[in-house]
Amino acid sequence: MTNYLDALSVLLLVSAFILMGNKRIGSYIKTFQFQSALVALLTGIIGISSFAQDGRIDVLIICAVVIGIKVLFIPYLLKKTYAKVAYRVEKDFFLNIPILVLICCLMVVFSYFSFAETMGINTGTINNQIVNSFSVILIGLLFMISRKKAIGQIVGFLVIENGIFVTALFATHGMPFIVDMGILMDILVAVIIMGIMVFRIDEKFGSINVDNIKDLRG
Amino acid sequence: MGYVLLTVPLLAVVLFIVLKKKHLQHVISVAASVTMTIAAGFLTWAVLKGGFIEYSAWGGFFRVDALSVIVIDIVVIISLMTSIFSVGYLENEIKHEKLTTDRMRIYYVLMHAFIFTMLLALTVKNIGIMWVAIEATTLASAFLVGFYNGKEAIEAAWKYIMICSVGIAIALLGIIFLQFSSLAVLDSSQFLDWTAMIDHATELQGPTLRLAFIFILVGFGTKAGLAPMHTWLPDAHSQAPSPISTLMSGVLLNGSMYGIIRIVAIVNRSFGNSMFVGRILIAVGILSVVTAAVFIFSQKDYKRLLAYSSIEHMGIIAIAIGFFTPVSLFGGLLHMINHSFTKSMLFLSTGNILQKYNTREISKISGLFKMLPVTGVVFLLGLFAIGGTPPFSVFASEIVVISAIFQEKNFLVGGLLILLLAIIFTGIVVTLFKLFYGTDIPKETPPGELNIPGVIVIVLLLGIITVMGLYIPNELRILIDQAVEIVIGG
Amino acid sequence: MLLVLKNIGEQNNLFLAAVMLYLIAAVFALALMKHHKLCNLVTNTICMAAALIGIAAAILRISTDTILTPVTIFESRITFLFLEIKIDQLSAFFVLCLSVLVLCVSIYSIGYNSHYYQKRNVGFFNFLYASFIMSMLMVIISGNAIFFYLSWEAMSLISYFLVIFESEHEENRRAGRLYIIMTHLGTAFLLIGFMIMFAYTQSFDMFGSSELIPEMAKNLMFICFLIGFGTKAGVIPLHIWLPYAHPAAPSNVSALMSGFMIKTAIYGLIRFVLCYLQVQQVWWGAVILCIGIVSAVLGVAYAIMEHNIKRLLAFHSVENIGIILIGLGVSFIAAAQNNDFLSGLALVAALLHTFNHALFKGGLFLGAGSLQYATHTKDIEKLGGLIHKMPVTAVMVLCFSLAISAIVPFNGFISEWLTYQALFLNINMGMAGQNILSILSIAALALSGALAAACFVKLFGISFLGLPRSDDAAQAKEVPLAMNIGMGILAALCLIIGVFPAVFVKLADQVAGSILGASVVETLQSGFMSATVPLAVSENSIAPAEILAALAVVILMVLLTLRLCFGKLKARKYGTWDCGFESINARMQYTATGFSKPIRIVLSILYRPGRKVVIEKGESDYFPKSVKYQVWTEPIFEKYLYNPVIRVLKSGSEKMICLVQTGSVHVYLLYIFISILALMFYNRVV
Amino acid sequence: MSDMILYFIVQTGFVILAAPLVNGIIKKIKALSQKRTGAPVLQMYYDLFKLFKKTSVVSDVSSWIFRVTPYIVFATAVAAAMIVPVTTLIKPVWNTGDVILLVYILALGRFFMMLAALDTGSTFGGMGASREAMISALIEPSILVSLITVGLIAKSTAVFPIMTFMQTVQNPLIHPVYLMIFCALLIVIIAETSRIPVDDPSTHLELTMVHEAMLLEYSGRSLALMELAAAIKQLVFITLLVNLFLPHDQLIGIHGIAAIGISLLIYLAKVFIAALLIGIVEVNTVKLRLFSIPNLAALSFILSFIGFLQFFAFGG
Repeated sequence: MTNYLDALSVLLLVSAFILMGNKRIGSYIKTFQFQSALVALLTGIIGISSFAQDGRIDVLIICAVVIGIKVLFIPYLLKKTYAKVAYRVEKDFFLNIPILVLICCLMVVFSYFSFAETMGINTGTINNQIVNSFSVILIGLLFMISRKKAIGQIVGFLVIENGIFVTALFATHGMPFIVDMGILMDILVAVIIMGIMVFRIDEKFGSINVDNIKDLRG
Repeated sequence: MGYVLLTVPLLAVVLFIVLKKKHLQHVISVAASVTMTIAAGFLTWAVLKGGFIEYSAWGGFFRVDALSVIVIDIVVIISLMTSIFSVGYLENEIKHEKLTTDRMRIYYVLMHAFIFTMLLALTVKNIGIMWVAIEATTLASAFLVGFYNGKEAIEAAWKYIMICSVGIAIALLGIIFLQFSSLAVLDSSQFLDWTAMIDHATELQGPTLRLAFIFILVGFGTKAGLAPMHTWLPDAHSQAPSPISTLMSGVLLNGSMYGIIRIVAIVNRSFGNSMFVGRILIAVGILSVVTAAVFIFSQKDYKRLLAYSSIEHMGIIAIAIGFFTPVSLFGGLLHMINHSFTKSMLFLSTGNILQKYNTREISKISGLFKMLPVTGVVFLLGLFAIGGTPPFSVFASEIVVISAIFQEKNFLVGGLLILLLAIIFTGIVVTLFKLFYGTDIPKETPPGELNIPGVIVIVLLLGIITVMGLYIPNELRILIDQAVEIVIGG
Repeated sequence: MLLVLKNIGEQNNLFLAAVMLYLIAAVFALALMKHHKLCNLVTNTICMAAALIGIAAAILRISTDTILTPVTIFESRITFLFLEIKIDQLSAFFVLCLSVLVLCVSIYSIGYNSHYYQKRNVGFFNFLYASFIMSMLMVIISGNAIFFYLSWEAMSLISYFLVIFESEHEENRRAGRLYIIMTHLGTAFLLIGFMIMFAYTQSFDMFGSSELIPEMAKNLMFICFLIGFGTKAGVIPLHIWLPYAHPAAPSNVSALMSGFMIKTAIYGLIRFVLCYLQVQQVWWGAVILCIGIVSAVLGVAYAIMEHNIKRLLAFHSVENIGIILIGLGVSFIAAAQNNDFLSGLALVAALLHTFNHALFKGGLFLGAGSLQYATHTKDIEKLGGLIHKMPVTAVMVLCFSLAISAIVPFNGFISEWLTYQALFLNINMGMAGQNILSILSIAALALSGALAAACFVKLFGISFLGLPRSDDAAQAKEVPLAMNIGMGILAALCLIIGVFPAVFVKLADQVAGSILGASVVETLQSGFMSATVPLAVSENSIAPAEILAALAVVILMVLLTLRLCFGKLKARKYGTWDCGFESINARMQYTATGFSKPIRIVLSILYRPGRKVVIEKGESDYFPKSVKYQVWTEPIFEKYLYNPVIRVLKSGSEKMICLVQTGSVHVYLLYIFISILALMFYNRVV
Repeated sequence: MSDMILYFIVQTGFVILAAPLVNGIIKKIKALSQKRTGAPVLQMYYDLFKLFKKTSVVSDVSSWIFRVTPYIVFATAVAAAMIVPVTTLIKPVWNTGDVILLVYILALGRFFMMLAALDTGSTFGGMGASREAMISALIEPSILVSLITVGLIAKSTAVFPIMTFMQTVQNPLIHPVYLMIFCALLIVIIAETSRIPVDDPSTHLELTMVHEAMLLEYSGRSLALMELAAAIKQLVFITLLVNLFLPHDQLIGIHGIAAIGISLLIYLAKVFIAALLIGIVEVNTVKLRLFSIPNLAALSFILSFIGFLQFFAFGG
């Protein structure tokens, strides 16, 4: 089973790279959907295994919720939002793509560097998985930093969340049920609020380019 | 009693949504806060007697001990003050058509939701749920920050929610590592239960624990406004309505600090010393104080200035925790209390000033003593207090913290801190003292206080901080000592 | 009866009673806010009572030398915050100094404050006044470093409010800001000093021993104390707040500030450096000596250029602090060389001068207050001829002027003479640096004395003599009786100390003896220095009383002989000679600016004077409509030391803020990102 | 006791009576060196006598200060005379003599003189006072430094012990310390007694006068007192100079009244020499600009300071 997990974690990482390589907001959302699907798959596998071991179904429930929220609802919400706001095609990133991808590679290296020696993590096989998922988190953060548009940042945030969720799965095979549910709820609400914010920004500033709003300085 | 504490704000939220009459809403808000205060009083009393309270229901998620009760008391008292203040404040806003009645409803709903989430975070013993609650505070307050819907308000709100969500996410990562470090020790029923973790601290996996601490520090530090994660704080505090700024600096920051303290307790217990944690915390703390010291000098907006001063004091608390001696922790907790009261007083006063002058720019304001006799005096004394002048309470706790630092013979940090504090005081004097004097007062607005309940509240707070500068009641002393014992361990 | 009093005195109750009385006075002031006259009367009466109690307690305390056990006022449950008082003879001496001054100033205030009635909030003013005195008293009697620090800060805070009491003038506000900033910065250094002390001894007991503290730390502490107390004392170059703050405050308050508040710094230096640290190094004393020299000379040099009477007096405070520091410096040097006798002698000189300065400087500020009260101006160029309008005030101001110029037979001379003697003794073979320093201080003392005389000739001559230079001066009336009584007591004390110094020298000697173990006076009586110098530093070496008698005798004999030989004096009143011009008028008189011109030119290197002449042409060049002559001097310390620092700070902060707080959310996220990476890196490498 | 009375009589009487003579001598010497016969040596006595009888005119602007000043100035001068003994053979029981006191008691007189000058509201008075203030401030340090240096050698600041000590020094003026101090004090005396090159007592030109400007408003008895006081002060300083640096009492073998008489005669001779010296200086120099007086004062201070250093170099 672990090799499944390894494969999935690598796929996640790849999806993160793809995301970083994207240029259009539409494709951000698609890539994110794909990544969430991978996360759901991962959850499903772990859920089945845990069900097979000791009839716990909570992970499965969580898997269902993940599919509901992350794979279906949030992308739908984002699509709607970005359809509503006026959107002009323009350069959406500070550094150009190749450099960003290069930096992402460095991030992966860095997370290897920082986890390789860490006692307790490199015991057993979870090492790679943690490293990958942690790299996903870093890449997500980098994505937020590198993208000018509001929606891009939301997507980046969601990628971070994915990464963390996956890390949780790899590291601990699921947090306590209520905690997981709470986390998912929080993400849902957060995204809704951010969506509303995007509307407000659009109506106040005439674009969703976050780089333009720098009135509050000093 | 604990359930009352949690249910009352929820109930209030529901009532706000149901009942639409304006005056009723004021009544509900104040009544709810009063009930909470009473409940908190009972809790405190129980804790003083029994050491801690734990309810078995729902997997016994509810647990309150001295440490959390201190913060809870801060929260409820300040929310009481705020809700009393809000009555007059909102009335004025409505009078000047800055606000409609149903916007006011939203305000109250969000405010009490915020208080609820904060209390939840303080009363649970599962760190995961605590995390959920703290994230929820961000969500609840996001719209409050952007409440006035102006360009700048929206900007502030966006930065607030973005930065805090990311930060909090990092904290979640830390919590995952925390659980990971305890996998081998605890069974699934007590995962993330910090009581259990404290008990088995020594058996946890050290390296993972260190990672966990790093991430949690970054995460909760973001919400606690520690440099360099503080960046959202000045914007949010300056843009939010003054009562909300009060809640944020008096409640939110302490809540996050509470989270950090819990984790630090576990980590240090596990390592048996405070080397690793201490160094990081002290560095971050000093960095925060430096940031404040540098930025206060060239502030043009008095609410931003107060926000920076909040950063400074959070930094001091962080340093106090970093040294992790009984004295320093006592000082840190005392400082937490004193700072929240003083800062709330100041932010509430800015509410009055803002409503009088309709500007946040220092250069546009003068003759405060003439325009707002009471608020002016309170604000000036408050500035002295926050600058660490006796006989106000911030002075006392700062002295304790500094002495604790020197007790460890850490002259560099101590001397630096003292000088930085002096510089910050200078900055406050240079920038803010222009407000008070001068005779060229705006014609269109006649002198006189607008917000009578608000004035009563700030005077009350002034009394509290003045007394606490020279004397604290025995109960409080015992409570803080208990809390210190909890953190350091018997 | 006396025994009972003694017991009370030993129980500290008298001191506590004084504190309480001041507190009560403050409360009454607030309570009676509505009725100005009553409020003023009650508050000041209570203050007087408190002052009398203080005097009694202090004298009892000085006469009985047993260290009192500390008394806790009340239990604050905050760690390290012990509100306890402890009084030894040193504290008692300063309490005496304070109480005497307060007594006179309070009497004075009864009359002086009357010009605030119905104009200002007299209740609030008296509240501040009483609590200010209380805070100063607590500074002196505080029993541990933290309580000392607390009272010290409270003192600064309250005095700030007094400085800005007349806040409608921008310059007063500026003065207040400058004052609070400087004093707070200074206090920060004090705190560092206290904390170093705490770090090694684990206690804030400033009466304890400092053996546990290593040498290096002691030096550090000394520097901190020097900066901290120096700021409050207003030594050059930390003096810039002083000439602004003292004029800004109401005159009775400036009398207290200049008369006593800056002396708390002297108390601090003696208490912490001499008593606690027990001077370790000779260079400590040398540094203080140098600072003293500079302050003494520059202070008076700047004073001469001032025509605002209160600024002038403020600069003289700098000078006198310098003289006190010269005494202290010698005392420290001697202490470091274990020369107890010389150390005691110098300390006596310093203490006595502290006391004297409190008397005459307090009196002078009160006099300035009277002038302002009568003429509503602080500018002496607008005064003149007041000796005819305000004869009593004139006499007293003359007394104070003679006293501060260290002229026989007034008290200023006594303490300066002792200082001279100390310096004289401080010169001995084989210590070149020390000797040259001492002879330079002698020169500095002489110079400052002469310049002070010049300055006060100017002050008295221009403002009281000649013809009135403005209508205000012409219409001036003698001030109320209370004010004159207040000043009268001070003037009388100045003369008494000047004529019968022995008593007060003994008083100061008791204190010095209690600190250094070696009493001076005994050795003096027994012609101690017959080995070194055949002089006895007591009333039988210079005998002011006899000198006064001699002067009187001579004058009488002259009168007598002239009367007998040449008949009675025939005098005819006539106008001043006006070179045949029709009549001399006020515009023809010498002005203060003119009077100080020679010195301005001689010391122009120091003043960097500038001048502007604006001539408005009339129909003929020989009859211009108006000629305006303006002259100013440059405040070098502000211009070349402080302003640059402030500018750098401000611009630096603005640069930083634009660099860091850019307003772009991406940058903010980047900070989080970087801090994560950094922390993980740290975690990896540690 | 008798000693004490004798001391009083000799000091006060002798100095008061001899003081005008010195002025006369100096004037005469100047006159002679300018090929004039000049006024008789006793001229000043006549002047004083006349002035004492004259009615004095008092400005109506002035106050009591103007009237008391002459007496105070005179009294301080006499007090100074009592401090500086003309001969060391009479031991004063009354040991108040102290160089510091000497300086500060003269300061009292000067203080009132300057006040009186300002009192009449006349421009000359103010001018004189301000110049006097400057000059006194400039020379005060060098007086004290030089006197205290001598005091250091004598291990005392009191004048009488110093003088008695000086008796034991074999002709001091070849000793570098004393030489320096002597020159310094000479300049000081010229300044203090307001003589050329610092001030010109014989002119009433407002550009130049300092001391006279302050006396301008005085007349009759007051003027006489002022003049006499000035003369006394001058003699006191001369006494200080000659008795310190040309000690003679050690030459007299015998004791008692006769010895005192001899010593006084020698003393007079020395005063005459000093007057001669001053007269020659006056004739051969011109009055300095007011603002080059500081250089002179600086010179005097430097001399005294060098003297001080010499004292340590030569080990006293």
